Amino acid sequence: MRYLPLTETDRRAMLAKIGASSIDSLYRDVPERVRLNEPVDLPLHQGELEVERAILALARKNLGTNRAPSFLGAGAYRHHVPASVDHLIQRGEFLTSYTPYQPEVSQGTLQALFEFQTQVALITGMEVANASMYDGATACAEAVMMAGRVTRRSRAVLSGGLHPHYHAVTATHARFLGFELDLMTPDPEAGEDLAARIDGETSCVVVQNPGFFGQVRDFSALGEACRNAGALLVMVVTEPISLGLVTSPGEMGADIVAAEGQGIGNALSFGGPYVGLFATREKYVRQMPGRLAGETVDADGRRGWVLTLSTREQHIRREKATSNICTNSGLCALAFTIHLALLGEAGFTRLAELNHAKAVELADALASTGKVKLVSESFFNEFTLRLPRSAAETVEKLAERGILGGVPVSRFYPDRPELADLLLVAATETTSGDDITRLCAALGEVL
Amino acid sequence: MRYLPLTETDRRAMLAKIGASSIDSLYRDVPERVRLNEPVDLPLHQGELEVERAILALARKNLGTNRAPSFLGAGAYRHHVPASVDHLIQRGEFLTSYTPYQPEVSQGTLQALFEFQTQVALITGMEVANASMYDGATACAEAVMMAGRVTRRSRAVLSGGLHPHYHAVTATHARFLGFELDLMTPDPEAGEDLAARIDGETSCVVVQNPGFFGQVRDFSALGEACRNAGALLVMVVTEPISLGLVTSPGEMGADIVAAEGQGIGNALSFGGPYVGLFATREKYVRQMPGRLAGETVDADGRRGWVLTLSTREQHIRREKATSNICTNSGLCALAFTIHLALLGEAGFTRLAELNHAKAVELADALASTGKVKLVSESFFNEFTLRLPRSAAETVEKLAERGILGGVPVSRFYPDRPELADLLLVAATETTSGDDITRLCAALGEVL
Amino acid sequence: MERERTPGTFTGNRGLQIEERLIFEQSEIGRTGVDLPEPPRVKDRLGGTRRRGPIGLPGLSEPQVVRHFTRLSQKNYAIDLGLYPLGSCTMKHNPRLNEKLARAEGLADLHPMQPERTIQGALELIDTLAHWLKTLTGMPAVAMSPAAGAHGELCGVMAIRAALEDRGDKRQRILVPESAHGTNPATAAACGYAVDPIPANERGRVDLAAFKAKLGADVAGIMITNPNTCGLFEDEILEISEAIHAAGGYFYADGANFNAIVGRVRPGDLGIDCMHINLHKTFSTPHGGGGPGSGPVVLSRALAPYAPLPYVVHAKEGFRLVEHNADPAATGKAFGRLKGFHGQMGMFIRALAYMMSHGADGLRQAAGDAVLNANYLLASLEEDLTPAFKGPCMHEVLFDDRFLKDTGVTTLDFAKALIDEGFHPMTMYFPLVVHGALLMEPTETESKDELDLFIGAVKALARRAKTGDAAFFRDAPKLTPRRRLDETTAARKPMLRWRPKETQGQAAE
Amino acid sequence: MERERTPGTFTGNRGLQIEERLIFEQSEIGRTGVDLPEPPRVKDRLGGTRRRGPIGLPGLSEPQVVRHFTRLSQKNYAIDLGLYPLGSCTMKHNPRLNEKLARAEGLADLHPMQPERTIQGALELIDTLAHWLKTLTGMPAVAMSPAAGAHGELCGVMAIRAALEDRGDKRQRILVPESAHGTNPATAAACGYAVDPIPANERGRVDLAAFKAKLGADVAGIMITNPNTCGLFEDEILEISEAIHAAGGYFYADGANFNAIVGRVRPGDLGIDCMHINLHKTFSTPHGGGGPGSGPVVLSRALAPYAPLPYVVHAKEGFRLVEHNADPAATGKAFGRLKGFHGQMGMFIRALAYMMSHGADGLRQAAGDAVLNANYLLASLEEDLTPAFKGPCMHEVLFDDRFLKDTGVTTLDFAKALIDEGFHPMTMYFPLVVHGALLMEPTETESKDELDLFIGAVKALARRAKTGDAAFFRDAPKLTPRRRLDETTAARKPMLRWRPKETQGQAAE
Ligand SMILES: Cc1ncc(COP(=O)(O)O)c(C=O)c1O
Ligand SMILES: Cc1ncc(COP(=O)(O)O)c(C=O)c1O
Repeated sequence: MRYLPLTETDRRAMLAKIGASSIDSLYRDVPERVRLNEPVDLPLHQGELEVERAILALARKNLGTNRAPSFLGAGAYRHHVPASVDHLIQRGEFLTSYTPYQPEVSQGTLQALFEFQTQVALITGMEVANASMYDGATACAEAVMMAGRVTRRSRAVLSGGLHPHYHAVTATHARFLGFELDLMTPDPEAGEDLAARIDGETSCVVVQNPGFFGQVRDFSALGEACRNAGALLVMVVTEPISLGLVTSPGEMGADIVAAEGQGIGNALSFGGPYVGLFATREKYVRQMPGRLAGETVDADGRRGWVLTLSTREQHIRREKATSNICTNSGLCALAFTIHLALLGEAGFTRLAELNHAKAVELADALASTGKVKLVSESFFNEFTLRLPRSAAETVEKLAERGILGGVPVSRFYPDRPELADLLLVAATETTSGDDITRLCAALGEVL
Repeated sequence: MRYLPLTETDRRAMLAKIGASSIDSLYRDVPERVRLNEPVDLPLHQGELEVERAILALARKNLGTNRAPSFLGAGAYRHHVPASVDHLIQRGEFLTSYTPYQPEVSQGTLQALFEFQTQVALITGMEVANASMYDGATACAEAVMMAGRVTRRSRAVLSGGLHPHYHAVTATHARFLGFELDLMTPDPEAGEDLAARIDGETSCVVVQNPGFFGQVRDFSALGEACRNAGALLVMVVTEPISLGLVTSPGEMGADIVAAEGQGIGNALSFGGPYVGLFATREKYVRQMPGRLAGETVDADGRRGWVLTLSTREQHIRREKATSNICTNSGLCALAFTIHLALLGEAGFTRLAELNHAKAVELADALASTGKVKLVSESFFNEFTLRLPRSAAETVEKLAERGILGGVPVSRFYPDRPELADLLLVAATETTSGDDITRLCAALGEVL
Repeated sequence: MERERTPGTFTGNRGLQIEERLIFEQSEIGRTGVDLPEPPRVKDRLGGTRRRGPIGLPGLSEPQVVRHFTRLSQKNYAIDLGLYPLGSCTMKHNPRLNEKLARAEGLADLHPMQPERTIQGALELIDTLAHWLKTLTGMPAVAMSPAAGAHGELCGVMAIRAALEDRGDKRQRILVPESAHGTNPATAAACGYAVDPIPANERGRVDLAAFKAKLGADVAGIMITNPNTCGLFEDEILEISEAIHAAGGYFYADGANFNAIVGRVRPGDLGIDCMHINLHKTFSTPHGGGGPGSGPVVLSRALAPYAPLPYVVHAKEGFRLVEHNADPAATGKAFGRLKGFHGQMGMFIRALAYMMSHGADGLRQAAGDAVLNANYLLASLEEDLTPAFKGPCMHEVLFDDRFLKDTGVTTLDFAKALIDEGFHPMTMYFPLVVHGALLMEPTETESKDELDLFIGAVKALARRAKTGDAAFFRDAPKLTPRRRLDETTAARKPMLRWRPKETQGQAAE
Repeated sequence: MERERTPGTFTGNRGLQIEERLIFEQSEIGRTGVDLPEPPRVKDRLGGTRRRGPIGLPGLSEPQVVRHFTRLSQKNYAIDLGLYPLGSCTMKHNPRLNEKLARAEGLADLHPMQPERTIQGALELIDTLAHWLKTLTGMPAVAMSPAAGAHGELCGVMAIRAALEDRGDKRQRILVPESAHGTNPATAAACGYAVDPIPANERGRVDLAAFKAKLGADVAGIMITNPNTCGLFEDEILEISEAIHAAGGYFYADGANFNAIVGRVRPGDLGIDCMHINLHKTFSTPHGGGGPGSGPVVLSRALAPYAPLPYVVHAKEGFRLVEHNADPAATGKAFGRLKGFHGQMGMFIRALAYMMSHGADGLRQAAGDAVLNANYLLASLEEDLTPAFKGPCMHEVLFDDRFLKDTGVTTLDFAKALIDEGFHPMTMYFPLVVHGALLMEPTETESKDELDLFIGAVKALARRAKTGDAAFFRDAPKLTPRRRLDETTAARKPMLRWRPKETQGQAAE
C-alpha cells in the first residue's frame, strides 16, 4: 500500500521492541466479540490509475458549468479564479498544516489569517472579522446567537429576503438552543416592513443584501431603527463580489455581518467547502464565535502573529464557549485572501462593475424576449424573473438543451405555489454574449 | 498589466533618479530609424479568462489520448504519472529556479540531480550518468560525437532498428561536424549483421533496444565485437520502462547509453519537452556532454552537492567544449526522478511486467482477428504488425472512429513502399481490455 | 546554539529565511494582479446603493502576490515537511491524487442547485461514500452535510434531542467525560443541554461506577470518545452502552479517533447511536491550516429518521436529493438543516479516493500501523518520559509531566525545544485528566526511520532537562522564523486587523 | 552573525531547516510508492533478454517521497522567493496560468505521432505562436523545433552553412565577440567552423574596425548578441550587418536578450539573418532548475528554405506538419532534423499564453520596465559600485570589481554575502571582457520596493567591504542550508552518483 511506509521487517522489529506478538494483540482492550478478524465487505486497495478512472467516470455523469452556459446563483456563484490562487493553496506548507497552535512555526498561516480578517473587515465596512466560519448559512445562525448574547434578548426577526437555507439553519439552532424567530414570508418584491417588527424583546433583525430575490436596498434606516430599540442589525451577503459596488453593511449601520465568501477564490464544488465571513464591531469582539489571529511581538521584539482571545473558544471555555466551532474553513479563507490580494482595490471594484453590467445586459436581453417579466427592480448580478409557467419545468427543459438556466424558487419553497413561476437568474464575468443568446433562444423555444 | 509591478508613480520616481525623461529615452542607443514608436500589429493584452478560453478552444480541436483508446508509441509512451509528481515539480522552488550555479542556495536541485544521475546509472546498468540532455534523439547524436572523441575515429554504424528521428538527428550533426555514418536500412525483422560493418575506422555501433520495430535483442556479442575492434557500443532506449524487465545495456556491454526518459514521469505533450538520458563508463566521464552534479563537503564539513567537471562545458571551455548544450531538461529530469523514486525497485519492475503483459495480450488479440500479422518475434510493449493494406490509411479510418490505432511506419519512411503496410502498435499499463476490444473490432471493420 | 537577538543582516533576511510584510504594506494605488476587460457602460440598477468611498484594499501585481504567499508558506511547519505528532489531530499524509480529483471537471465546476438530471454522478459519489462509511461503522444511516467534527456533534446531539422530543421526553442532561474534547461540552450546551462531567478512573477510562451513579431519567445521553483522548480503548464500552440505553438515553460517540480502529472494530457493534467521522482525520482530507473539514454522522436505526436535510435517496429515475420534509421520498422527521447546500463535496471526493486507494485491506492495515507506531513510541520513550497510563495504547500515546518534576522545565518548554529539532510538538495540556499532558499521535504514514529520529531527539531533550538546563528550554525555540510570541499582550490589547499608519494608534486601544 | 560549525541540535535540523538524506539511504526492500495490479501471467516474448539481477532502486512509500522532495525544494532559492538578478538569464515571474494551460486535456495528452486530423488545434497553436514571433522580430520565417537557446544556435548556424553550401561556398570562419556567451563559440565549433574572436571597444561594444579587419571571403558569418552581454545596445549594428552581408557572410543574432527590446525594436530591421529566441527567457517559460527551454529561430528570406524539419504549413485541408523534404508541401531544402518529434510543445503553450496575456502593448511595456529597472539599479549603485560602462544600459547592468580593489574581497565573496541577505547573486565573472564582472538583470517583474531593498543591501555590503572586513565576506554565506562547497575536491575526485556503502570506498577512487 503506497501510503504506508512500514515494511513487514519494520513491523516485526517494532513489535519486538514493544514486546507484542502481533498488531492484533495490541487491540486486546477491545472486547473480543466486537473485534473484526477479516477486512470488511468493501473493495480491496487500488492503484491511482484505477481510482482516478472510477472517480472521473462519476464526474463524466455530471454536466458541469464549464461545459454548459450557466446562470445559476442563489448563494453560490461561478467566477474565474486566477490560476495562482489554486497553485498557492496547494503548497504543502499551507495545505498540510494544522490550525496554527504553535505560532513559532505557523507564522505563514497566521499572517495570512490576519490579512484575511483585515480584508473581510474592509469589504464589509466593519471593524473586525474572525478567521472564518463553515459557510454563510452557519455564520448567519452564529450571528443571531451572538446577537442574543450581546443584547440578552431572545427574539430575532428574519427578513423574507434572506436566503432560505440561512433561514433554515438559523431555525434549527433556534429550535435547539431555545430562542424565538420572527420569520417573514418570502418577499420577491422586497416590500416587507421590518422596522415594524422590532420591539423590546428583539435581539436582532437579519437582512440580506443583495436579497435572495436579487434586490439591492439601503438598510440605513433599519439600522437606525434597530439602534433605537437596542437591537442589532445583522446583515447577510451571499455574493461577496457585490461588496465592490454596493455600499457596505458597515456604512449602512450593520452590527454583525455574516457572509458567504465562496464567490472570491473558491470553486462551486457542488456546494462545499465554502467559507463563512463573520465581522462585527470591536466592542463585541469577546462575544464573537470562531478563531482570531492577532498581532504581537516575539521574544526578540519582532512582529509576529498568534491565535488570540481563545478564552471565547470551546477548547478553553468548553460548555461556556461562544460557539462549538473548531475546524473552520482555513484553506478556503486563504484562497479568498489570495484572490482578493490579486484583485486589489482596482480589480475588485472593476470585477463588481463587470458583474453588474453583465447582469444588466442579461436582464435587458431576457426582457426583450417578451416572454418573461423582471421582478427585481434593483439587483447586482442576479435577479428574479416571473415566467408564464412553472420555473422548475422550464429549467428541466433548458437542461435537456444543455443549458443551466437558473434556479427555480420552488426548489427552496416547494410548498408555496405563488412562487412556482419565479426563476432566479445570475450573470457573472464568466457569462459570455453567446451564453446569453443561447439562453434567450432556448427560452423562446420552451416557453 | 497584472505581471508588471511598476506603477506610473514608480516609473516617474525612477526616471527622476536616473535623470531620464522617459523610458523611450533610455533606448537612445538604438538607431532612430529602427525604433518602433507604436505597439506592433498584434492583439492587445488580455485577462486570464480570455487567454484561457482561447487556448482551451484550441485544445478542444484535438483528440487527446485521454479521450480515445490509444496505441501510439514510436518513441513516446503514455503512462500513468502519479499526481504527486506533478504537484512536486510545480513547487516554485523547483519550477522557478535557474541552473544551480550557486550551490549554497541550490542544494535542492543539486541533490535531486545527483539522485537522477544515480537512478539513470542504475537502470541502464552504467557507471555514471549526466544531468540530462534535451531528448533521446539529441542524446544519441551526442553519444556518437562523444564516441568519436573517445576513439578518435570518425565513422559510426547506425542500426536499422534505430528510431528514424535518432538516425536523422545524428545525420544532421554528422553532416555539419563532418563525420561519417554507415546507415543501415530499416530492419523490421531484425536481421541485420552489424558486427560485419565494424572496421578500424569505426568509432561506434549504435543499436536500439527494444528496437524501433519492437524486437528485443541481446547485444552482448556485438559489444564484444566492438570491444575487439576498439569501437564503442552505443545503446539507445526509447522506452525507459523496458529497463525494468529487459537486461540492461550495461550488462550487454554498452559503452554509452542514450535514452529517452519521457516514459517515466513526463506527459506526452505532443512530443516535448522530454528528457534525454545519457550514461557511460566512469573512464569516459571527461568526454561526456552536459552537466554533472557531484558530491562534496561544505566549509563546515557537511555533505553537499555542486555542479562539477564544468571544464568540459561551453561556459568555461567555449569552442573546445564537449557540447554546446546549456539549458537542458532539468524539470523533466526531476519529474523522472520523483516518479522513479515512487516506483522504486518493486514498482518499476512490476510496471514493466504489466506493460509487457498488456502488450502480449494485445498482440494475441490482434493476431486472433486473423487480419494482421505480427512482425516482431520478440517485443517489450510495442510491436510491428503487417496489415493487408496501407497502414496510414488504416490509421486514418481508425481515427474517424475515435481510435488512435498506432503509428504507420510510412510516417517515418514515406519513400519506402516496402514498409507501407507496417503499423507500430503499443500497449502500456493504461491500456484497458475495453480499448483492446474496440481496436480489434474497428480493425475488423476497416481491413 | 545561541542566536542573536537581531538577525544581523541589513535586510533582516537570513539566507533563505525571508522576511515578509503584510500585503497592506506593499500596496500602490491602482496596481492590480488581474486584467479585466473594461465593463460595458450601462445605467446601473443598484437602487441607489452604489458604494461611494474607496474600500482600502491594497494594490499588488501578480508576481508580488505569488511571492508573498510563497514566502509566508515557508514560515509554516507541515506534514509534507516532517512528523506532526499532534495527538487527536491525526496529521497524516495527504495524497495529491485526492487534490487532483477534487478539481476535476464535472465535480469542481458543479453548481449545488443544478437540476438532478445533471448531477447524477455527484449524487452517486455521495451515496458511494455513504456506503463506505456505513459499512465501516456498521451503522444503517449517515448524515452527510455536517461541515466538520464539531458540526457533526451538533448533528448527532440534535438528532438525539429530536428523537427524545418525538417521544415527548424532555431530558436535560448530557454526560461528558472529563477527558473529552472541548467541542463535546460546547456542543451539548449549544443544543440546550446541561453538561454533567464524569471523572476518569485510574486506568484512564470512564469511571463506570461514577457514570452509573449519574444515570437517571433526565439524562439525554452520553458523549464518549473511543478510543478516548488518553489514547486508550474504553474497554467497558459495552457496559456503558447497555447502561445508557437501559436508562433511556442515547450514546453519542465522538469519532475523532476512529482512525485507530477503522476496519477492525465497527462502532455499531459497540451499541452507539451516532458518531461523527472527521473525514479530515481518519480519511486524510487535508487540514489546510485549520480547515475545511467534513463531519458526516452515522446514525442508528433509532436516530436515522431525524437526520438533517438534505440527503440522497435512490429512486426509480436515479439518485435524488431530498431537500424538504414534505418531499414524498422524505422521512418527514428531519430535525432541520445544518448548512447551506448539501455538504462538503470537495472533501467527499478526497475521502472517497482515499478509501478506494486503501480498500478494506489497506484501511485495516493503516489502523494497525497507526497503533503500532504509537506503541513503538510508548515502548521507546517509557524509560525517559512518564507514560500517563499502562499500554498498549491505541493510535496515540499520552505522557504526563512527572519526568520533568523539579527540572524547572514545563511541558510547554519541552515542546518548544522539539521545534528547534525540526519536529512539530505533540498536543500539550490535553486531555485535562493528567498533569502537563503530552499527547503524541504519529499516524501510520510515518516511517520507522522518522520515528527513530524523533525518539532520539525526545530522549536527548529529556536527558538535557534532567541535567537542570532549564534556561535552554525556556529560551526555545531559537531557530524558527519567530521565537516565542507574547500571547498575553495579544489578548490584552487585541490587534485583529491591519490599519493604516495614521489610525493605528487609536485602533490599538 | 557567526553561526556554529555544527548545527547544535540532536537531529542536525535547525527549526524549519530540515536535513534530508538521499532516497537511496531511506530504502527498504519491497516498499513502494505505487500500487499496481498484479500483472496477468503470460509467457514472455522477450527473446531471452529478461533481466536477471536486481536493479538497486530504493523502495520508499509515497509519504516519504513527497516529504523528501518538499524538503529538498526548500533548500533552493527561486524567483517565487525573491529577486534573482542573474544577468543574461532573465529570471522573471512565471505565471501559473501558463502552467495550468500546458496541462490541459487535449494538449498535455497529445501524442506526437497522431494523425493530422486529430491535432489541428495543436498545429494551429504552433502556427499562432510562430506568427507572434515573426511579427515581433519582423522576420519572414521561424523554425520551431530547437529545444533551447544553444540548440537554436545550432539551428541558425547550420542554416547558414547549408545556405552557403547550397551556393557552393565553403567558408570556414565565424566571427564571435569576446563578450559572447560560451554557447556561441561552442556552437560554431559544433558546426565545423573555426571561431575567430572580435574584441570589444572601450564602450563595451563590438570593435567595428577590428571586426571589419577580420572580414573576408572565408567568413561564414558573425554571431552577435544584441543587446549584448554587457547590457548595451550595439549601436553600430546597422554598419555591422551591412558589412557582413557585403562580405558575403550571414548575421546570426543571439536573441537571449531579446527581452530588452521586444515590441520596441524588430531584429529584422537590423538586418539579421537568424536569431534564436529563448522562450524561457523573454517569454517566461520557467527555467525549472536548468530546463527545459525552447529556442525557436527566426530566419530571413535567404535562410528560410533551409529551416529544419518538421514545420507547420497551411493547406487546403487545414494545418499540415511537414516531416520530410520529399513532402509536396516542403521546400525540399531543409538541412535535416534537430530533435525527436516537433519541438517543445509544453513551452509553446506557456509562451503563447504569456504573449497573449501581455499583448502588443504589454510586451512593449514589459521591455521598457525591464530597461527602467536596470537603469534604476545603475543610477542607484553607481556611487558605491563601479559601472563597467556608461549608461543608459538596456535590461541589465554590468559592474566590474574596481570598487573592491585593495579590499581583499572578490566578486565571488561579495556575491556570497548577498545570499545571506536573502538575494540570489548576480551573474559573476561573465562577460569576460571586464574584470570580476557583476552582471545584474532585475527584469520587469520586480517592484520598486524589492529593488530598493536590494540596493540598500548592496550598498551596505559595498561599504562594509571598503572598511576592510574581508573575513566577513570570505566566510559568507553563513545562514544557508550549506556554506561554501569544496568544488576543487568535487572535480578532482568526482563522486557523480550514490553507491551502496560497501562499494563506496572503491567508487571514490
Ligand atoms: C476528540 C475530538 N473531538 C472533536 C473534535 C472536533 O472536530 P473538528 O475540529 O473537526 O470540528 C476534535 C478535533 O480536534 C477532536 O480531536
Ligand atoms: C547570451 C546567451 N546566449 C545563449 C544562451 C544559451 O541558451 P540556452 O541556455 O537556452 O541554451 C544563454 C543562456 O544562458 C545566454 O545567456
